[in-house]
Amino acid sequence: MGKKVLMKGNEAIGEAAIRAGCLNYFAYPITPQSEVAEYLSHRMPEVGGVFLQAESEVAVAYMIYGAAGAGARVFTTSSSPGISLMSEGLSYIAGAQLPAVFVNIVRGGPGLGGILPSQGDYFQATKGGGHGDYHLLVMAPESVQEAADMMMRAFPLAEKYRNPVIILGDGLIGQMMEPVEFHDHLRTDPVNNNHWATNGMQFRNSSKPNIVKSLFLDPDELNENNLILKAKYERMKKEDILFEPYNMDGPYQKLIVSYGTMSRVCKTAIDNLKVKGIEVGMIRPQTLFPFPETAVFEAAAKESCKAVISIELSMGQMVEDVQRCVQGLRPVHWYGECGGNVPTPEKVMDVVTSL
Amino acid sequence: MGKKVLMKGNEAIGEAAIRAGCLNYFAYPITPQSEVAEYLSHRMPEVGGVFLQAESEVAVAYMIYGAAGAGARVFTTSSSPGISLMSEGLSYIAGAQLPAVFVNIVRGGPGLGGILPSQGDYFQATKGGGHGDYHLLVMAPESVQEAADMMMRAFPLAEKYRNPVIILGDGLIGQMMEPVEFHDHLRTDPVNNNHWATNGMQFRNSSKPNIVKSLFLDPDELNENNLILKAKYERMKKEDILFEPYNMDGPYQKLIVSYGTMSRVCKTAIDNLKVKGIEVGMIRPQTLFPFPETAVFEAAAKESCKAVISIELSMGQMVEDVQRCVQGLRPVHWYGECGGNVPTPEKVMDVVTSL
Amino acid sequence: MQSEVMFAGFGGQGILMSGKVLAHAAMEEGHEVLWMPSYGPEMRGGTAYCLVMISDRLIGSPVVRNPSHLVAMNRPSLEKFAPLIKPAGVVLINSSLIAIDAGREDLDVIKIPVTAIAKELGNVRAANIVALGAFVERSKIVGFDTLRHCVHEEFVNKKNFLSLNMNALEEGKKAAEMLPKK
Amino acid sequence: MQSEVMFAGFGGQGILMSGKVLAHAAMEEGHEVLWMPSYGPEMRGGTAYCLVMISDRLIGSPVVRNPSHLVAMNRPSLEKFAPLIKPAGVVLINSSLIAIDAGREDLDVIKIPVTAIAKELGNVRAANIVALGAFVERSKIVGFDTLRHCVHEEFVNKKNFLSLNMNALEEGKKAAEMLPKK
Amino acid sequence: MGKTYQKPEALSDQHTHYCPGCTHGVIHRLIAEIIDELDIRGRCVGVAPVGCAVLAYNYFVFDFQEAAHGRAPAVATGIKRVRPDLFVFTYQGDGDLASIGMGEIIHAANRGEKFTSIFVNNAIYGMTGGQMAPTTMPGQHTTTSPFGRDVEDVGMPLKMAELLAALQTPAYITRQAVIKPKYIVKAKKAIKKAFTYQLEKRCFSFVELISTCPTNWAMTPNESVKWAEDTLLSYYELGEYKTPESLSGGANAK
Amino acid sequence: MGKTYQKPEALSDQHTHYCPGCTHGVIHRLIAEIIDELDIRGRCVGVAPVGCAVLAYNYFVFDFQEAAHGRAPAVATGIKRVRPDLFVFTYQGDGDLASIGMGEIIHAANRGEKFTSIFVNNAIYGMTGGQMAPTTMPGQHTTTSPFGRDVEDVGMPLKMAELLAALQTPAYITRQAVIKPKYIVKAKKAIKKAFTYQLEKRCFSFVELISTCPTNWAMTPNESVKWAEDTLLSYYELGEYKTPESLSGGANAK
Amino acid sequence: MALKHIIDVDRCKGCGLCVTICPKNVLEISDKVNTKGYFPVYQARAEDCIFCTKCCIMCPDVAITIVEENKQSAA
Amino acid sequence: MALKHIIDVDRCKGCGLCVTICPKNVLEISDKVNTKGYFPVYQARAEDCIFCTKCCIMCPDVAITIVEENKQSAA
Ligand SMILES: Cc1ncc(C[n+]2csc(CCOP(=O)(O)OP(=O)(O)O)c2C)c(N)n1
Ligand SMILES: Cc1ncc(C[n+]2csc(CCOP(=O)(O)OP(=O)(O)O)c2C)c(N)n1
Ligand code: SF4
Ligand code: SF4
Ligand code: SF4
Ligand code: SF4
Ligand code: SF4
Ligand code: SF4
Ligand SMILES: [Mg+2]
Ligand SMILES: [Mg+2]
Repeated sequence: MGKKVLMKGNEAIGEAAIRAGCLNYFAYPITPQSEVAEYLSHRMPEVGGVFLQAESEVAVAYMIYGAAGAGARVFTTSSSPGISLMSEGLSYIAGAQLPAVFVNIVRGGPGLGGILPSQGDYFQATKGGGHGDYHLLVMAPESVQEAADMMMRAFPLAEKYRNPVIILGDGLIGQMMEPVEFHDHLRTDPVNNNHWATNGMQFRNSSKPNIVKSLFLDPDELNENNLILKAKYERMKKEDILFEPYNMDGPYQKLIVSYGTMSRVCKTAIDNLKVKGIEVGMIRPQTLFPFPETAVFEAAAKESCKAVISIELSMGQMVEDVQRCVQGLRPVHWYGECGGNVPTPEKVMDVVTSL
Repeated sequence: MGKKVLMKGNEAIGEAAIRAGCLNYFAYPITPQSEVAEYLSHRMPEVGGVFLQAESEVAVAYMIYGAAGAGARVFTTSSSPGISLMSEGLSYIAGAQLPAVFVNIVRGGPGLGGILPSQGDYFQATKGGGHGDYHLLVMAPESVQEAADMMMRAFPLAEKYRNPVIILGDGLIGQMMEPVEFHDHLRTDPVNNNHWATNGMQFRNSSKPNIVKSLFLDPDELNENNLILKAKYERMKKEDILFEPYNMDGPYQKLIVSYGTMSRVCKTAIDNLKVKGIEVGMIRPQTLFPFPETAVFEAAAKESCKAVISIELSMGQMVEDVQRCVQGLRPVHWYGECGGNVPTPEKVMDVVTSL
Repeated sequence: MQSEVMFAGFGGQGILMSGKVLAHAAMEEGHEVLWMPSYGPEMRGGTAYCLVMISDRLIGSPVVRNPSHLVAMNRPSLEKFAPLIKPAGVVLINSSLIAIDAGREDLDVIKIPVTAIAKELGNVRAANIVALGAFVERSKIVGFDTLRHCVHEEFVNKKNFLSLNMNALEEGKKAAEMLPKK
Repeated sequence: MQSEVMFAGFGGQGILMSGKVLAHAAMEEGHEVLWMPSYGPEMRGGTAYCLVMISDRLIGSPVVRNPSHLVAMNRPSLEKFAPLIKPAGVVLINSSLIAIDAGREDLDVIKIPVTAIAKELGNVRAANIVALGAFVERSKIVGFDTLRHCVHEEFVNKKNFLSLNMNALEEGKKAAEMLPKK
Repeated sequence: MGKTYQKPEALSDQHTHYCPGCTHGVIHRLIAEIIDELDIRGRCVGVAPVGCAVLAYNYFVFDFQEAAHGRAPAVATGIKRVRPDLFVFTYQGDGDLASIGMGEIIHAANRGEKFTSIFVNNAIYGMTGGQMAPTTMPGQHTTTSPFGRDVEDVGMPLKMAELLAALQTPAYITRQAVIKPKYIVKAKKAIKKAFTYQLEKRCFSFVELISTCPTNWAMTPNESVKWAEDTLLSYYELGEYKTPESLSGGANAK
Repeated sequence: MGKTYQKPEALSDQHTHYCPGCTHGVIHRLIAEIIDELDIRGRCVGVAPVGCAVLAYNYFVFDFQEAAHGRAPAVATGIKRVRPDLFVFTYQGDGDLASIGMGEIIHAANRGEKFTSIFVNNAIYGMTGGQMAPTTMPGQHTTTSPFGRDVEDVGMPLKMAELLAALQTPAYITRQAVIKPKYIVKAKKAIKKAFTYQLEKRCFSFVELISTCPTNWAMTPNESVKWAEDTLLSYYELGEYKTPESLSGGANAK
Repeated sequence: MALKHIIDVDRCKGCGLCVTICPKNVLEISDKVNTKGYFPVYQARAEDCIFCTKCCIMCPDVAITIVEENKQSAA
Repeated sequence: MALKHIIDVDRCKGCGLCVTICPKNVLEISDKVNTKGYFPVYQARAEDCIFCTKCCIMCPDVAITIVEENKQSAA
C-alpha cells in the first residue's frame, strides 16, 4: 500500500482501475460520476491507456463488449439512467460471458429523478435489468477506500467468472473526498482469453477462430449456455460472498441489514444506541449479488434477535431479499427514504427503537 | 362477445387493443412478435388510427411517452432485447406517471439468445428493468383468448393507476392460433387527463400549463413522487391481483406455482396425475406484479401440502417470490428449462412426483 | 380425445395454410383447436412445419412430442417427423418429391403425388390443398363438407385461386379414395 | 471527538478548494477526514458549499444536520446555514459582501472583510484562502503550520498563484488575531 | 424613433437558473415572442431536453414535456402523431441532439415529422460541467479533452445543419446565431419561418443556433460572444441549408 | 483465355442459411477473397450484425464477434481502440445500420474510427420477414407498408453514403452493387480499397452494397436482380462519395 | 408618447452583454449587489438612450423593457 | 493446361443467377433434386464454356469453381 491521499470517490475509482491493470475506459458523462471520465481523460494518456468519450451509454455498453471480447481489461462508469440504457448490452455481455467492470453511481429515480444519493437501483443491479437469465456480480462500497479496494477486486472477479461485475455507489461515495491508500499495481494481464477472445488468430498461434456471441438458435445449446451461467452464479454464492458484521457479538435485539452510504449512518446510530445501552446488530452486505443469505438467516436466528429491518435509500428493494432469507423466522421490517435525503443517525435510532 | 375466430396470438393482441379503444401504436420489428405490427399496419389505417414503425426500441419508448403524455391511449409490442432497450423509457414513463401498455413476447436470453418461448424476463418485468423505485403492473396470459382479454383489461388499469402495464407472453402465445372471441369495443376515451396531459391549454380551457416530467431536483419533491408511486403499488396489491387456482379443492400434497405457457403444460400434468390418484394443486398468477402473495402463502399453508414448486421457463426467477411468500413454511423447489424447449407434461409429472 | 396433425415441408409449400384450414374446420365443428407454426430464421431455406391440435376439451400443453398424424411434403420432413408419430397414425407422403418410405410398419402410410396432381391442375402451389383433401379423406378427422366450406372461406377473397383450390381438394379426396382401405 | 466545518458561498468563490485544503491539513495531522461538496446543476448561479468532517475515529454518517462551524462567503449562505450551527461554533462572515448578522448569540461570530483583503492583495479570488486563514486561526481546528504546508502543496504547481495565496493565508490569520478573543 | 419592448406572455415570470450571460435565455425569449405573435400558446407543447435547458418547462406558459437525454424528437413524434393539431417543438443542446440523440433527430427529420427542433449549439456539455461535445472545436479545452479536442483521435466537429440537409425528405434547415442583436434578429426570423412551416404542415423544420456557455468556456459573457463570433461562426457557417422548396438533397444531391 | 476460380481460404466450408439467390453470399465471398489477397486473416476480426447475416461468423475462418442489432460500429470501436493492430470490419444490413444503428455509424464515422463498415442495402428487413426498412423505395410493398411506402407519412428512403459523406472527418465512402458480375467486380475493388485505407490507418471506410432479397421482395432471384438494377440503382447512384483525399465536406461543403 | 427604459434590477444577472452592445454607451454595471447577489446594470447615461431596444434584444434574462410612459403611469 | 468447370451440386441452391449471366448460355437448372432439396444447375452445353468465371463471380454460394485440369487429376 502507498501513502494516504485525499481523493474524491470518483477519482479514486478511476485510479484504482488503473492500478488494477485496466487501461481501457469508455464512458458518457452523467452526474454524479462525470469526474471519473474527467480524471481519466488525462490519466489514461499518461499511462498509455485508452480513454474514449462515447456518443451514448448504449454505445458504451457495446464498446465494452467489443473491447472485452477482444481480450482487453475494460471498464465504464455511469449513473442510473445511463445504466438503464446499457441493459441490453449488459445482457449481451453476460450472455457472451465477457469479463468487464461497470460502476453505477446511483442517483434518485425513476426517470430523470434527481442527482442525490439513492439506492433505488438495487433491483436493477441484483435481479438483472436486462432480459434473460443472468446475474451481475454486485458490490457496494461504503467509503472511498472501499470503493478503491472493490475496484481492484472487481477485475479479477470479472475474469474469474467471465462475467460482468458492477459496483453500486451513490453521489456521496462518488463526490466525497476521503483519505485513500492504493494497493500496489496488479501487473497481470487478462488470463486464458486465448481460449475465447477475438484477439487475432495469428497472435495466439491458432487456426481456429474464436467467436464472441450470445446467439444460440438451437434450444439445447441455449439451455446449455444458461446452465453454464447458472453454475457460475452458484459458484459465486459459494466463493465470493462478502459482508461485514457490525456489533454482532452482543445480545442484539434488533438486526439491521444495510449497505453502502446507508450503512455508515446505521453504524453511527448503532454506536449511539450502544452508549444508551441498546444493542443493535448489523449485517452489511458488501456483495449484493451474491447476497449473504446464510449470514442474514443466521443473524436473524440468533436467540436475542426479535426483529430484522432492512434500511435502504429506496422504497423497499433489498427488503425482499432479506424476507426471503429470514424465511419467516422473525418479522422483517423496512425503513427507507428516497429522493436524496439521507436519513440522519437520529432518525435511524428512532426507527430502530420503535420497532 | 362476438363470434369465435381463429387467430394468431400476435394478431389477437393487435385487434384487442383496437377494441379497447387504443388507436395508437408505435413499434419496431422483432421476432417473435412482428405480426402485431404487420397486422396493425393495415388495421390502424382502417380504423383511422396511428401506426408508426419507429427507428428503434429506444425511440419507441419515447414515442409512447410523448403520445401518452399528450393524453392519448397508446401501446407497443416488442420482445426481450427490445424491452431492455426500453428500460430507461419505462422508468421515465413510470416516473412521469403515464398510462401506457407494453407487450413483451419473451424470447430466450440473455443477449441475442434465441427466439423460442421463454419466461426469462420475469425479473426484468416484475422487479423493474430500469433504474429507480417503480413497478410495472405485469400480466401473463396462457392462451390467445386470455391474451386478448388481458389487453382489454390492460388499458383501463394503466389509466386507473397512471402507470405502465406490461403483458408477458412468449413465442407460443404470440405465434399460435386459437379460437378467440372479442369483447365489445370499449368506446371510452382516456379520462381525467386534462389534469395532467399536455393536450394543449386551449383544448381544456385552461390557462395553467400541464407539465409531463420525472425530474424532481428537490429531494423532498422526489421523495414525495416516490411515495405517490409506492401508494399506487400498494393499492394494486389490494385491488388488482389476479390468479387462477387449479385443482385446489382436493387434498393436494404438492403445490405448483406456474404461469403462462408453462402453466398449460402443468395443467395437463396435473390432470394426468389426478387420473393416477395423485393430487397436485396449482396457483397460476395472472398478475406477476402484484404477485398473489397471500394466495400462495395460504395455498402452501394448507395442511395436506408438503412441498411447493415453482415451475418456470427460466433458471429460477419467480421462485424467489414464491420463497418470499411461503416464508419458510414448506420447502420451496424449482424446476425449469431455458432456451426454448418447453418441458412436456410427462417431464413435469416426473419432477413433481419425485419431490 | 385429442389428436395432433403435423404438416411439414419447405417454406413456400403452403404448409402453414393447410394446417390453418384444418384447424378452422375443426373449430367450426365445435372442437377446441390450437395451431402452432415453426417460426423465425430457421425458416430460411429449411423445413417449415405447423402442428394442429384438435380436442374435445380445453387444450393444455401446446407441446407435443408425438403427434397423431403427419402430412410430409418433402423428404427432410418425413425423415424428421415420421419416427415420432403415434402408432396407427395417418402419414401422408408427397410421393412426387419423396422417393423413400416412412420406415415404420405401424402407421397408416398413404403415398400421394400431390405435387404432380397440383401441376396437372395448373398450379403447383395447390399441392398443399391436394394433400389436405387426401389426408382428411383418409383420417376423417373432420367432416369433408366442413373442410370444403373452410377452403372456400380461405380463398373466397383470392378469386383467381378459388376454383383451383376447390378442385385440388376434390382431387386429393379422390386420390385417397382410390387407395386400399387399411 | 468530531467536528464539522461548512464552507459556503457563490460558485466560483473557491469554496470547495478551501474546504479541501482544510481536510488535507487535518489528514496530515492524523485525523480521519471527509469532504463532501454540493454538486450538480443547482450550482448554476446558486449557492455552493462543502462540508469538512474531522474526527478522531472512523467517520460514520456523512450526513450532518448541525455542523460545528461555518465559513459564510455570501449572504444567502449565511442565511441558510447560520441557524444550523452548533452552539459555540465559529462562524466567519465575509463582511465585504454580507451586511447582516448571524442572528444568534450563542456563536463565536467573526466578521472579516475577506474579499476586500484579497482585493488589496491583488486578486479577489484569494478571498477563500484569507477566510481559511482567519477561520483556522480562530478555531484552531488544525495547526497553522500544517495549514501553511497544505496551502503550499495546493498551489505549488500553479506558480502564479502561490505567493498570492500564501500571503492571503497570513493576512487572514492576522485579521483574526486582531479580533478580541472570545 | 424608438420602440417599445416587453416580456412576451408565453414566458413565465420565473427567473431562470441559467448562468449570467448564457444565451439560452435569449432563445427562450425569441421562442416565446414568436408563439405570442403566432397566437398558438393554447395549442403549443414544448419538449425539453436533458441539458442546461432541462428546466425550460418552468420558464414558459404552455404545456411542456420533459424528455430523456437525446430523445426529444421521439417524444415530439409521439405527441404530433397522435395530436397533429398541436404545435410541437423540441429544444435541445448539442450533447442531447448531436451525441446521444443522433438517431432520433435524423429519423424524425427523415420521416418528415411535422414539428420543429431548436438546436442550441454551444460546443460543450453545459449541464454536466463542461465535457466535450460532438460540436466542440478542434483544440478546444474541456473537462474531457484537457489537452484540447484532438481531431486525429475523435474527428472533426459535427455540422448538424449540413448533415440533416443531406437527407432527401423536404425540410427547412437553417443555422443562425444568438450572440449579438444583429444575429438575434435574423435568428428570430428563421425560427418564425420554421414554426410557420410546421403550422402549414409542410415539413420538419430545424433551427441550429450558435450559442455561448461562459461558465464552461471559462470566459466572461462578453469574451464568450467574441470567441463564438471569431471561432464558431467561421466553422459553423450561418445560412439556410435547406428549404422545402429546394430540390431534394440540396447541395448534396448527386 | 479462361481463368481459374476457387473458394477463398477465409471462407469456411459451411453451407450458408441464405435463401437461394441472396446476394449476402456474394458479399461474403468478396470479403473472404480480399482478406486472402491482403493476407490478414490472422489478425482479422469481423463484427456480425443482427439481420440475415447474424450467423456470418459461421461462414468465415477468422475471429468474429456477434454484435447487438445496430451496435456493430460501437463493438468495432471497442475492438479497434484496444487493439489497433487488429483488422476490423462490420457487416450490417439496412435495418441494422440505417435504422436502429444510425447513431453508432454516424459517430464512428465522424470520429474517424479506423475500421471498415460493409453496408448491405437490400431495401428491406430480411431476417424478420420483410418489414419496411429506412431504405425501402417509395411505393414498395412490405409487411409493414402493405399499401406501399408512403413518403408523405414516413419520408424518402435514406441515402446512407450521401449522409456519411456530409461529415467533415476524412473518410472513404462509396456505393456499389453486387447484383451482376460487372458490378461485383467493381464492388470488390471498392472493398479492397476500403480495407487498404484501414490497413494504412488512414480513415474510416464505408462500402454500401446494393443487394437483393428475393424472399421478401417476393421475386425470383433473376427478377430481383432486374428490379434492383431498374429501381434501386436509379435512386441509389453508384460511385465514390468521399475519399480521404477529397476536401472535407465533399459535395456538401458550403 | 415618450418611451421609458426600465431595468428590473432583480432579474438582471450583471452579465454585461447589454453594456457592450449599447450603441450609445448608456449602460454600466452597478456596484450594489441585488437580492440574488449579482451586480446589476443601470442606465449611467439615460439621457443618451435612443430606445433602440438592442439591449432588450440582447438580454438573456428579459431584465429590460421599454414601455410608453403613459402606460406605466399607473404602476 | 486445360481448365475444368466444377459445380458442387450440394452447395448449389438452384437460384438460376448463373444461368442468366452466362454469356455462352452454358448452364441450365436440373430436374433432379439435390440432398438439400434444391434443383441444382448443371452445364447443359459444357463444350461452349469459355471459362470466363462470370458464373463463379455471380454465384452467392460458391458452388462453382474452375481449376486447372491436371491439378484436379488426383481427385
Ligand atoms: C441517459 C443520460 N445520459 C447522460 C445524462 C447526463 N447529462 C445531462 S445533460 C448532458 C449534456 C448536456 O449538454 P448539452 O446537450 O450540450 O446541453 P447544454 O447543457 O450545453 O445546454 C448530459 C450528458 C443524462 N441525464 N441521461
Ligand atoms: C434490439 C433488437 N431489435 C429488433 C431485433 C429484430 N431484428 C432482427 S434482424 C432485424 C432487421 C434485419 O434487417 P436488416 O438489418 O436490413 O438485415 P437483412 O436481414 O435485411 O440482411 C430486426 C429488426 C433484434 N434482434 N434486436
Ligand atoms: S453552464 Fe453554460 S449553457 Fe449552462 S446555463 Fe451556464 S452558461 Fe448556460
Ligand atoms: S430473407 Fe432476404 S436477405 Fe435474408 S437470406 Fe433470404 S433473401 Fe437473403
Ligand atoms: S435602448 Fe438602445 S440606446 Fe438605450 S440603453 Fe438600450 S441599447 Fe442603449
Ligand atoms: S444583458 Fe440583461 S442580465 Fe445582462 S447585464 Fe444587461 S440587463 Fe443585466
Ligand atoms: S465460366 Fe463463363 S461461359 Fe463457362 S459456364 Fe461460367 S459463365 Fe458460362
Ligand atoms: S448461382 Fe450458384 S447457387 Fe445459383 S444456380 Fe448457379 S451455381 Fe447454383
Ligand atoms: Mg451544449
Ligand atoms: Mg436489409
